[in-house]
Amino acid sequence: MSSHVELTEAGFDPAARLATFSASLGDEGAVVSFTGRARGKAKDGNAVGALVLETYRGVTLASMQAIAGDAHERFVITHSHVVHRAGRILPGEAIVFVATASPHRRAAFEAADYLMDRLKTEAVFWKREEHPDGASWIEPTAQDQADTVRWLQSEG
Amino acid sequence: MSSHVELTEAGFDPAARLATFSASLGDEGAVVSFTGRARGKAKDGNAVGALVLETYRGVTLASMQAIAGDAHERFVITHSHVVHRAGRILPGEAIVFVATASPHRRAAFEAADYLMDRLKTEAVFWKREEHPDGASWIEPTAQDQADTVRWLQSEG
Amino acid sequence: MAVVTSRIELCGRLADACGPFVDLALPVEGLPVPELISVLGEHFPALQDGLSKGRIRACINETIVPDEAIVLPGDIVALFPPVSGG
Amino acid sequence: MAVVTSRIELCGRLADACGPFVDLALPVEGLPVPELISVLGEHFPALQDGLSKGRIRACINETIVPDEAIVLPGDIVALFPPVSGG
Repeated sequence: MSSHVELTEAGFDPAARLATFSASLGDEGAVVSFTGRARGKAKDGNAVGALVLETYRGVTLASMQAIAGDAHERFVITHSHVVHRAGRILPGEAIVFVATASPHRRAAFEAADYLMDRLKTEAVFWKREEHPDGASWIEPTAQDQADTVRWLQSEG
Repeated sequence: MSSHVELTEAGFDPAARLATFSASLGDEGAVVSFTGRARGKAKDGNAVGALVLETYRGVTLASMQAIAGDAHERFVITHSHVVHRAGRILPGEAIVFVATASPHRRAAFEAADYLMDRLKTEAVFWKREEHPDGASWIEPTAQDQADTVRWLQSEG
Repeated sequence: MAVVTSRIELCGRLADACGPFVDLALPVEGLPVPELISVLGEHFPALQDGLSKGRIRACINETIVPDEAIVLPGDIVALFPPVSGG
Repeated sequence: MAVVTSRIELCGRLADACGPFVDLALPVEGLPVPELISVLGEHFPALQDGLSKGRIRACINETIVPDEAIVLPGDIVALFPPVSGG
């Protein structure tokens, strides 16, 4: 059983992370990964030059670790890998990568889904989009909030 | 929009597939992947020397293509990538890899989940485990069947 | 009754008893799938067990067909036990 | 009333109005979080708007605290607007 949680200012390669993660596994049959990428267009269609993610001291990493711990407690997963960028991220670059491994397909999917829902709404980041004409702060959408609430309503 | 569906006797590297898939994307924000790996232990705990997957002519690939087509019709995904091994597969090797990309996290997760549920129960493969003392055929479990039925009950 | 010998491919565990191919005499007007399966079991008793476990589907000329389809001599025919991908 | 000047860090959009740090005089016995926020808004009217949008949480010495927590002079204090990961 292993849990890797990382906060980095540097760019990272999701495929290389999946390779490392897979190489670390034992006899697990199911591996799920999620990659969140910075988009070149905002929801309103305007161009985004960069995404900037702010953090706060050790609290950001601790919030990620707590979420990963909850995922291991809640789902039958043996390994997890969570990486989150901080700082300035260009369109197309990975913002967040999550991988989970389990003997069971369903548990691997649900744990990755759960990790992302909670990272989106509870990890300590503040995100702003830089446009040609300024910057705007992004907060979780109503959909993000609804996605997280799913896990409060069902047990498993 | 693109859909890659492949049946191969040769081993493949899921991480390399994720790299190729990611490089092919436009402005999609969400990428989900699933890897199914051959296990060294059967459900009853016995050692498995290899997994052998049989196919039938063009029908196996056609069944995979139909499932991928349904996923594109049902979910807001822009790209999908499905690779399935056939023949003799050793423990730890990848049997199946699925990747989906979407502007929306939920659609990417659901489409990958759906693809796997249907590949498990409807793609034309016959699977047997080779044990030290013989071989045994594997059929979808009650859980696999139940997973697929989920998609019949809900629309989206 | 005019008959033509046809080769039938047996997939997955159906090949365990008699190998992957068996030859069967089909009437020239063909047989619906359930009758083909029943005639096959009569000619190859070792197949009976496999043919009665789970739903067996027929594939004619590379298309999985419904039970009411007719298998004709000259068709490329295969019988599929339940599949198990991934 | 004895007061001690304390530095408060403003995170995310809260830093837009007055920058990421403001100094505030705190009574030596401290202030509960909602009062701290209210006093801050009085001293820095430009912050009022940001402080009233969404739920603002306080972080004391690197721990996010409930509203009933008391902010004391000397604490490392930050105010968090709603977060937005991933």
